[in-house]
Parts: sequence; C-alpha cells; structure tokens
Amino acid sequence: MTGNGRLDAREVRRDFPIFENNPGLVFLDSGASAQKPRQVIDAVAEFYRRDYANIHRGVYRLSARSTELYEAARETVRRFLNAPDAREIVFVRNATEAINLVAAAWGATFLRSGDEILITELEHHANIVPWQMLRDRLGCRLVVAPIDETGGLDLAALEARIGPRTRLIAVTHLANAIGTLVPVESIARLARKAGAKLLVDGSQAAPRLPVDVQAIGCDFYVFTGHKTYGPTGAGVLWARRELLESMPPYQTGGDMILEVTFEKTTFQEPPARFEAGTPDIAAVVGLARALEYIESLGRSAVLAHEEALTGYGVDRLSSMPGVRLVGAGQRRLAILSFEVEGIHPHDLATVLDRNGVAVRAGHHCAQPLMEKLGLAATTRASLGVYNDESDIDALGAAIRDAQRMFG
Amino acid sequence: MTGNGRLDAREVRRDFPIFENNPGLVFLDSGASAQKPRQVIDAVAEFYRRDYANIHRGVYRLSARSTELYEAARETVRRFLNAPDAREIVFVRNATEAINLVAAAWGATFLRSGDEILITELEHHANIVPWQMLRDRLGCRLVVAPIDETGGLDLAALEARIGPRTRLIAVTHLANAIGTLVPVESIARLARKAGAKLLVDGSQAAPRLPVDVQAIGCDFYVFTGHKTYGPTGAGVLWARRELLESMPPYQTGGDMILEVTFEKTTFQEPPARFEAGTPDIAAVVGLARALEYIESLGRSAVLAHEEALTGYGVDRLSSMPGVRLVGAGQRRLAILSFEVEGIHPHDLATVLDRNGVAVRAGHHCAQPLMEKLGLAATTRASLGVYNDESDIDALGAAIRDAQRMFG
Amino acid sequence: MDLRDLYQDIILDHGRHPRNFGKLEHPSHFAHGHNPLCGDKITVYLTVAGDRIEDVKFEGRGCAISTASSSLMTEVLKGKTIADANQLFRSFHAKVTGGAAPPLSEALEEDADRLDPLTGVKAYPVRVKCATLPWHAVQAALEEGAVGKTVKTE
Amino acid sequence: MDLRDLYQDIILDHGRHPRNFGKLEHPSHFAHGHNPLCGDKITVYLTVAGDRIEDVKFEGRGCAISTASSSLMTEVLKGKTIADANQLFRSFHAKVTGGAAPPLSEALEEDADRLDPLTGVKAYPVRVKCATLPWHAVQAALEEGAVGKTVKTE
Ligand SMILES: Cc1ncc(COP(=O)(O)O)c(C=O)c1O
Ligand SMILES: Cc1ncc(COP(=O)(O)O)c(C=O)c1O
Repeated sequence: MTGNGRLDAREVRRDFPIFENNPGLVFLDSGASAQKPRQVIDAVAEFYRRDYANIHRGVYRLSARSTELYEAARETVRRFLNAPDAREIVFVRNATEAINLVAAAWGATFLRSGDEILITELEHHANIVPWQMLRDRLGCRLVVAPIDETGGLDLAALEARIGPRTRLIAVTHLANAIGTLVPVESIARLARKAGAKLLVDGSQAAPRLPVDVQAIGCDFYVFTGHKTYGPTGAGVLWARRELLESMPPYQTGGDMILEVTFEKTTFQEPPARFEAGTPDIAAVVGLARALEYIESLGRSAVLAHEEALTGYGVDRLSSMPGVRLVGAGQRRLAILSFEVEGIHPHDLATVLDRNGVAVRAGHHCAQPLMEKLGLAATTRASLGVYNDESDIDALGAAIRDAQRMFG
Repeated sequence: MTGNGRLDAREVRRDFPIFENNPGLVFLDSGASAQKPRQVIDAVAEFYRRDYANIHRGVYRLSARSTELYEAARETVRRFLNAPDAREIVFVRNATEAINLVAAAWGATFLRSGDEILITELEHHANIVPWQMLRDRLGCRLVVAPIDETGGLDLAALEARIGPRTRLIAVTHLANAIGTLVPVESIARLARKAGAKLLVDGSQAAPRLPVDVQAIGCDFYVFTGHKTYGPTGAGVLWARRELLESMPPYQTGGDMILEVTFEKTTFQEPPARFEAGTPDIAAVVGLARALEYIESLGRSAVLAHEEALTGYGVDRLSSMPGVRLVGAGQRRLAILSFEVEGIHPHDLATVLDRNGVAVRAGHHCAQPLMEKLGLAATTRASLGVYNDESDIDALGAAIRDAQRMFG
Repeated sequence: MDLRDLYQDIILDHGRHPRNFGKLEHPSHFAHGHNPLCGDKITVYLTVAGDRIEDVKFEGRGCAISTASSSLMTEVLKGKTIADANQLFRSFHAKVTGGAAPPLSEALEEDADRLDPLTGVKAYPVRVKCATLPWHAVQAALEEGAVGKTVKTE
Repeated sequence: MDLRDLYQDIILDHGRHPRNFGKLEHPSHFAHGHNPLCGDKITVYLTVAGDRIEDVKFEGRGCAISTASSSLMTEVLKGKTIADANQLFRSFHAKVTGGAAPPLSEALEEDADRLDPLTGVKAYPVRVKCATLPWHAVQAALEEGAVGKTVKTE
C-alpha cells in the first residue's frame, strides 16, 4: 500500500506470474476474469500435493484434512460477505449457476403465474435469461427498470415498477458492461417495503467493494470466484438461512442426501442439500485463498485504488478526440466502456492487442443494455488490483495508434 | 510398464506428489477420488501462470490461447471416448451434474407420464435420485433391475424388465460400491431392440477401462474427471449429436446464448448451449492432461495392472479368517468391498488409517444396494495406477492389527 | 497419538457388552439417532417422572465408539434430573470437541469423569459424531416426548 | 507479425468505402449473416439467373475485415456461376483458415488472387470469422432462395 491509502500496483503485479510470463502485457480485462496471484495458484497446487482426498465421507486423515479445508473456506466466504452464518454459504460453479439455482429452487417453488420479477436494464445475461425461462415456465411477468440518460439506474423509475405482485427484485451491484454502481441498499429498502425478496448479482462488486450482506439488507447475494482472483469453478450463493431451508434441492445425487431407497429420498440440511456430487474442492480452497489475498491488500485500499484509477481513466479517455465514453451515471467503478469514432470495436481490440493491451470488444453479455444504448458493441477496459496509471496511458497510446491507422 | 504388460507402480507413484508428502501413505480410496499426478497439477498451475484469460469472447491473444486450450480438451476427451465428434462433448462439473443435465434437458422434454426408466440395484445415488425426481415430476415409473446372488447384474432379469414403455436405461459401467463390471454392450443391444436410450455412468470405468462409446453402442456416457486423475470441477457428458441438438438448454446465462432481448432469447448450438457462464476452464485443461497421462501409461496396461491387482486382493482378503468379501459377480475390477467379523467398518477404517491405510467405510453412496445386501456399511479398498501388491499386503496387515485389538 | 487412547479397554468393553441395551416397553420419551456417514442408527428410550430420568435404555447398531458412548451415557443418566442431564451433555460435548467446558455442579463431577474414556475422540474429528450421537438423541427425545423424532449428526 | 499484414491498404480502403453496398430491391436470393461475438450483422442480396450470379450487394454494419471481405467478395462474385462461387469460397476458406486449398480452375485464379489481401487474418484466429461471414451468408442465400435465412459464425 502506498502512502495515500492506495495499492502499489507495481508491487502487486509481482504476485501475478502472468505478467512475468507475458512481458509488456497490459491487462485491462479483469471484468471478464481476473488474473491469479501465485498465492492462489500455489494453494491449489499444494492442496493437491499434500492434502487432497474426497471430502465429507472419508474416515481417514487425508479426507478429514481435505474436508476441513473445504469447510474452512465457507467460513472465509462468510467473513468476506459478513454473512451471519457459514451454513448460508453454498458453493456453486459460478454466478450463472448461483442464479439458476435460485430460479429453480426458490423461484419455481414460490412464484406463481402473474407474479412479477423486477430486473434492470443493466443486467448481465446471467441475471436475465434464467428469469425469462422461469417466466415462460410459470407465467410470471418480467419487469425491467430502465436506466436514465446518464447511464445510471433510475431509482424512481424502479420504485414505480414495484407493484403488489412483485416477488423478487434481481439487480447487479456493479454493471459489467458500463460500470454503473447500483445503490443496492436503497433497493433493499424498497424491496422490504414491498415484501419482495432481493437478489444482488455481486460478480463485479465482490472483487472491488467491501461487501456486507447484512448492511445491504438483501436476501440473496451471488458472486463468481474467477473474477475475485480465484480459480475457475468456484462461485458463491449466499442466502438467508430460512430461505435456504425452505428451498428444495437443485441438483441431486451423492453427498446431498440423508437416506435413499428406490421409493424415496430424504435430503440434507443446507448448504449440503445444494451441493450434489463431488464439489470443486480445489477451486473452493483456492477461492478462500483469493479472498484472503484481497483482504491482505485491504479491501478499502482496493476500492480506493480502483476509484482513483477509474477517475484517471475517465479523464484520460474523455480528453481524447474521437473517443466517447459510455455514461455510467453518478458513480462509476473500474469499468470503462467506450467507442472510438470510425473504428469498429473489434478492429480496435485487435490493434490494442498488438500493442500489448488486452481489452474486451463486444456486447459484454448485456445485449439488451447495448440495444437500449443503440450500440452493437463497445470496447471495454476494466481494472484490477495490478493496474495503474501506466496501463491507462498505454491504452491511450494504443488508441492513438489505431486512430492513425484507421484515420 | 513392466515386462508383463503391467505398470511399475513404484515408478508411477513418483509422479504423484501426495506420496512424497505423506510418507507411508497407502492410498486405497481412488474409487472416491484419485490422486493427481504432477503433470496435471503443473498443467493447471502453468495454465494460470502463462495462458489464463476468460474464453470465447476475447479478441486478444491471451484469450485466444485460453480458448484454444479449452477447445483442444474437447478433442482429447473425444479421442479418450472414441466419440465421433468433439462437438458431442459437454463439460460439466462432475458425473452428478451430467446425469442431472440429461434428466432435466432430455428427460423432462421427451418423457411422459407412464414412461419407464430402468436402472439397476448397482447404482450410485447420482444415477438414482435424479431419476426419482423426474419420476415424481412427470409421473414416470422407475424400474429396478436386480443383481443375482453373486453380486453380478442379472442380465436376464434386466431384459425381463424392459417393456414397451421403457424409454431410458441408465446403468453403471462399474459398480462403485462392490466392483461389479456391467456388460454394457449387451445392455445396449437390448436397449436398441426396445427403442430405448442407454445412459452409461462411466465414473468408475473411465479411469480403468479403454472406453469406446461407439463400440458400446450407448446414447449417453458420463464420467467425472476427479476420478480419472484430473482436477475437481470437470466432468464429461457425451451424447449423440442428434440427441444434444434436440435438447433445450439446462442452465442459462452468458456464453450459451445467440441473442438476448428482454422478450426472447435464442441459444447456441451444442455443446455451447449446455455450458452456461464461465466454465471451469482450468479444470478442463487439467482434465485433458490427466487423460493424456492415462494414455501415456497405456490404457490396456492400466487395465491389466488393475485386473492383476484385483485378483491378488481377492485372493489375499479371501484367505484371511474373519474377512468376508462382498461378491461382485463374474467380473470384478479394482474395488474390494468387505466386512471383518466383529468390527464395525467405521472402527476398522480408523485403525487402518492409523496404520497409514486410507480406505472408505460406509454406504458408498449406494444405500439401496447396501440394503439389498443386508449391510449398513462395508469397508472398501479401491485401486489406482499407483497401487501394487505391497499396498494390499499393508491392508492385510492392518486388518490383522484391528482384529487383534477388537478380537 | 496412540490408537489405544481412543480404544481404551473400557471403550472396547462397553462396545462389546453394552449396558442398558434393549427397548423400554412404555417409554415416556424416545428418539432415533442417525449418522448417515456410516449408516449407524440407534434409538434411545427414557422414562421420565416429574423432572427425573427414572430409566433409560438404547438399542441399534453402531460402531464401538457410539455403542460405548451410549452405554456409558445410560449408566450416568439413570436417576438424574433433566437439568443434570443437560449439564452433563454440555460438559461432555465440550470435552470431546475441545470446546470450553461450562462449569459443572460438584455433585455431577464424578459422573462426568466416568465419561472421560471417550475424550480420546477429540483427536479423531470425524469420529466425534459417533460419541455424541446418543446424547443428541436424548436431547431430541426430551424435547419431543413420546413422538419419536429422528436426529442426524450430519 | 505486423498489423499491416492484416490491415493492408486495400482492406482499409474497402473497409471505409465498401463497393456494392446497399440493397437489391428484388433479389432472387438473400440471407443474413450474424457474428454474435461482436454483434455484427450483414445481409447479402443476389440476383441469380439460370446458374449465373447477375448481381450481388450487401448491407449492414461490421468491422473493417468483414466489410472489406464483403466488398471484395461482391466484386469477384458478380457474373460468376454458382459452381464458380462455390469454388472461390472453398479456396478462400482454405486460405484464411490455413487448410488445404482445393484445386481451382485456371479461369478463377485471378479472382482468387484478388482476395489475397484478406489472408492476413490467418494469423488472427478470432478474426477469421469476420472474413468468412459474408461468404457463409452467400452460401445460405443460395441454399434458401428468397426466404432469408440467418447464418451465424459462432
Ligand atoms: C459410479 C459412480 N457414479 C457417480 C459418481 C458421482 O461422481 P461425482 O461425485 O464426481 O459427481 C460416483 C462417485 O462418487 C460413482 O462412483
Ligand atoms: C455482472 C455479472 N453477472 C454475472 C456474470 C457471470 O459470471 P460467470 O460467467 O462466472 O457465471 C458476470 C461475468 O461474466 C458479470 O459480470
């Protein structure tokens, strides 16, 4: 950490072997997936080298050790989210699975024809399509709260769309396509008033903001480990205990049952009820290590760092002729979506890549939002703990290079 | 490989760091999960260190490389199963998820009230409970083919249970609880004759037998990577292309869509249609390396090795007073389930563990089978490529130790 | 860690020859205990008069640890008040899990000491459930009366 | 690998000023091409008389590569027979994917050469789809006639 409460990204970068192995790499695609610190890579490898065995059902010490590490990860996630109880943490593959699980196990059980699910125009496909499927299956309505003209969520318009049949509000905490920070605490108050449940998609927020599910006041919170510097294969569903207890299983098989006969099966309590089969033990162990890594940097330092860098990026890109930043309302974090006049995002990304700058070009799995903004695709730079001003400068220089070529 | 076409387990063991880090470990629980060779551990770590980025949607080279490795793994699995087409390989978390996917996407679409699903008494919970859930949802019938008194599958009895409403036969290739090898080729012929589809649960078979889905003649084949010396988090569903094409998506979200509007979503072709969200990229890359590792040992050498060792184990345990081996029919492979008179399996496993011998004690996620056999629990030793006669001898000695203590 | 710290002679003895093994014909309270990990199932029966446990028996199959724990438990619980039983459970639970032991009335100390041979399980975390299973069943029985609840240790 | 091998002047020129851009009012065949990766959508229109492509146009938005490829494609396809178009597609496809090039009639060699500036994409595997999108759309159009199928490159 540097004097002003920010990270020393040059120092941080040393923890990430990808940079050593790809000299000159300017990685600005952490919004798609973050790189992994050696602490995480090594934790996974060492786990396999020293402690690996299948969990939960083994009497022998290796299995007990493996089980302990897996269950300790639940406590780490609990602390990371400030959840009341580690038994409220369900390990899944990714945010997509977490939302599918809620749709199938909670939604299909408690929603009825005519009930309403309220989402926003800012959502990632993962927080749209599962609700559409549920709508089509149950005859629910899918109601969409709009953004305002600045790219912020229109809270008044959202409130106006809450009605007596609103049973669930599902919103992103931080919009992956354009970087809008959503006031989830205010939405939680509205949801409570309306007697609706609130699901927050924290995929982009969890790696960047100190998250406190109790302070937010939501009912479900999901995030995806590979964006929090953890391995692929581990995501998290947090839900209030009484909700989890009221939900039937999602996938079924070993490990989540109490007793099986050919006639009838009884299921375990949560969280085991929702973790059928052999889980991704190593990814969960690695995820815990990744969250500890973020904690070791300091969560407010991470936020301060990304806020400062976001500001620098906004200034830098706004000052470039021919570059138009897509608005993100009052508070933007870590994600800069932009267009460059006369250059297709796909061509731009290719030129940037040849300059060592990795960004994303496309619809960012948020086609309805792009449609609303009248864009087919944008170029998106997104930040991680290893980025600093020099990366933004490299981005600017590479854009100029593209402008020269296509100018 | 030694002269007689078998493996040199002492040599093989050097590939598995767990043994170096746990001196004296006699690991006889590969049926629950196999240990990982350093080739796999290193492949995963190196992937994160050199080539990691999210796949499919990135224009930049890192993402292209990551995507290439992921898609190359599909081809490796295709070869491993001798499937006709790599696009028939769907990556899932584990065997449990593969079966749940088939039940939800194929079963719920094509089965009707009154249709019959035929399973056997040998099945793991993962190949029972999803069909029960489907039965309860659709009003199907779940028909169970029995074992004979030797622990083998009674093929005539299975044939007798096939009727005009039999739509799916779902059988294990190798029974995890007692080691029975099932004649899946014969069952495939019966299924074809009856116009039923055949799903084979290859979780225990894939790490041990050369598998050829075309020679078997099945319609679905599933296995779980962590038992094939691969990382946790990667399992495989293979299905005939026309079946996959006829199936609606299972989970929904990013990566599996073609186009999303709030009104309507269209989906990708298989296999992408069934891989929603960011997959467990690293585990898939590691799985491919694990399958290559098995291939490098030689698949017939692996089989010969485990067959010989199974024979040795059967002889050794059968000759011990007070030890009763649970029958596995005509052909047993790699799994030895047994009881020791007067010693509860749980106590036995604890004593064995203190002698360095890791085995499983319990119902092995096959409660209906245990019920049929009149057993609450057994002790199970299961083999891997790193085991040899000395491990069986250590098991025998540890059993004698327990007998002395409890005698 | 010597295995004989876990399997002390008294444990092996109670495991082989459990005391108070069998059914009470007309229990005022009973409950089933189930450890899904190993398939063990026991049932505890109690006759409670006023606030006193007049009789207690158990039956079912289990490993040496759970059988010995059931057997020793029935020995110490017979004649105790429900409040005493709760105290003994808390003290036992703390000892086998390594938690902080709550203060115990002096009168119960001797009974608590009789359970000490079971504390060897502390070093075998997966086996702790075997030792606590009968106690959880008694708790469930006292809560539910003669309804027959099932508790699980997993 | 120099970027200018991909973005040669002729590509940049056709990307900025595509030829045969626009709609045919009464096409005998047309189809949409869609690259979901980048959201690009183009439509190709053909007027086929007998087995000969009398006219061909395209419209839609796309990156420089797909626009230039569409533009160059329309130039070479105009006046060709369907059999020639298929030959040219196979040859082009082989060149940009690095596959084995099928033999080409001598008469078509000059046309095939005119597409060579696009072969720079071979070094950019994710961009190959951009170059082949219009060709896939033409194939779809010729199969479907004036029905308007959509092909996807992903
Ligand atoms: C025969 C069989 N089927 C299915 C499974 C389930 O595998 P997983 O837990 O990896 O889904 C197992 C292993 O536990 C098994 O042995
Ligand atoms: C806001 C948001 N939600 C959900 C997801 C889906 O995450 P995953 O693909 O890991 O399930 C993403 C990332 O792609 C995201 O940015």
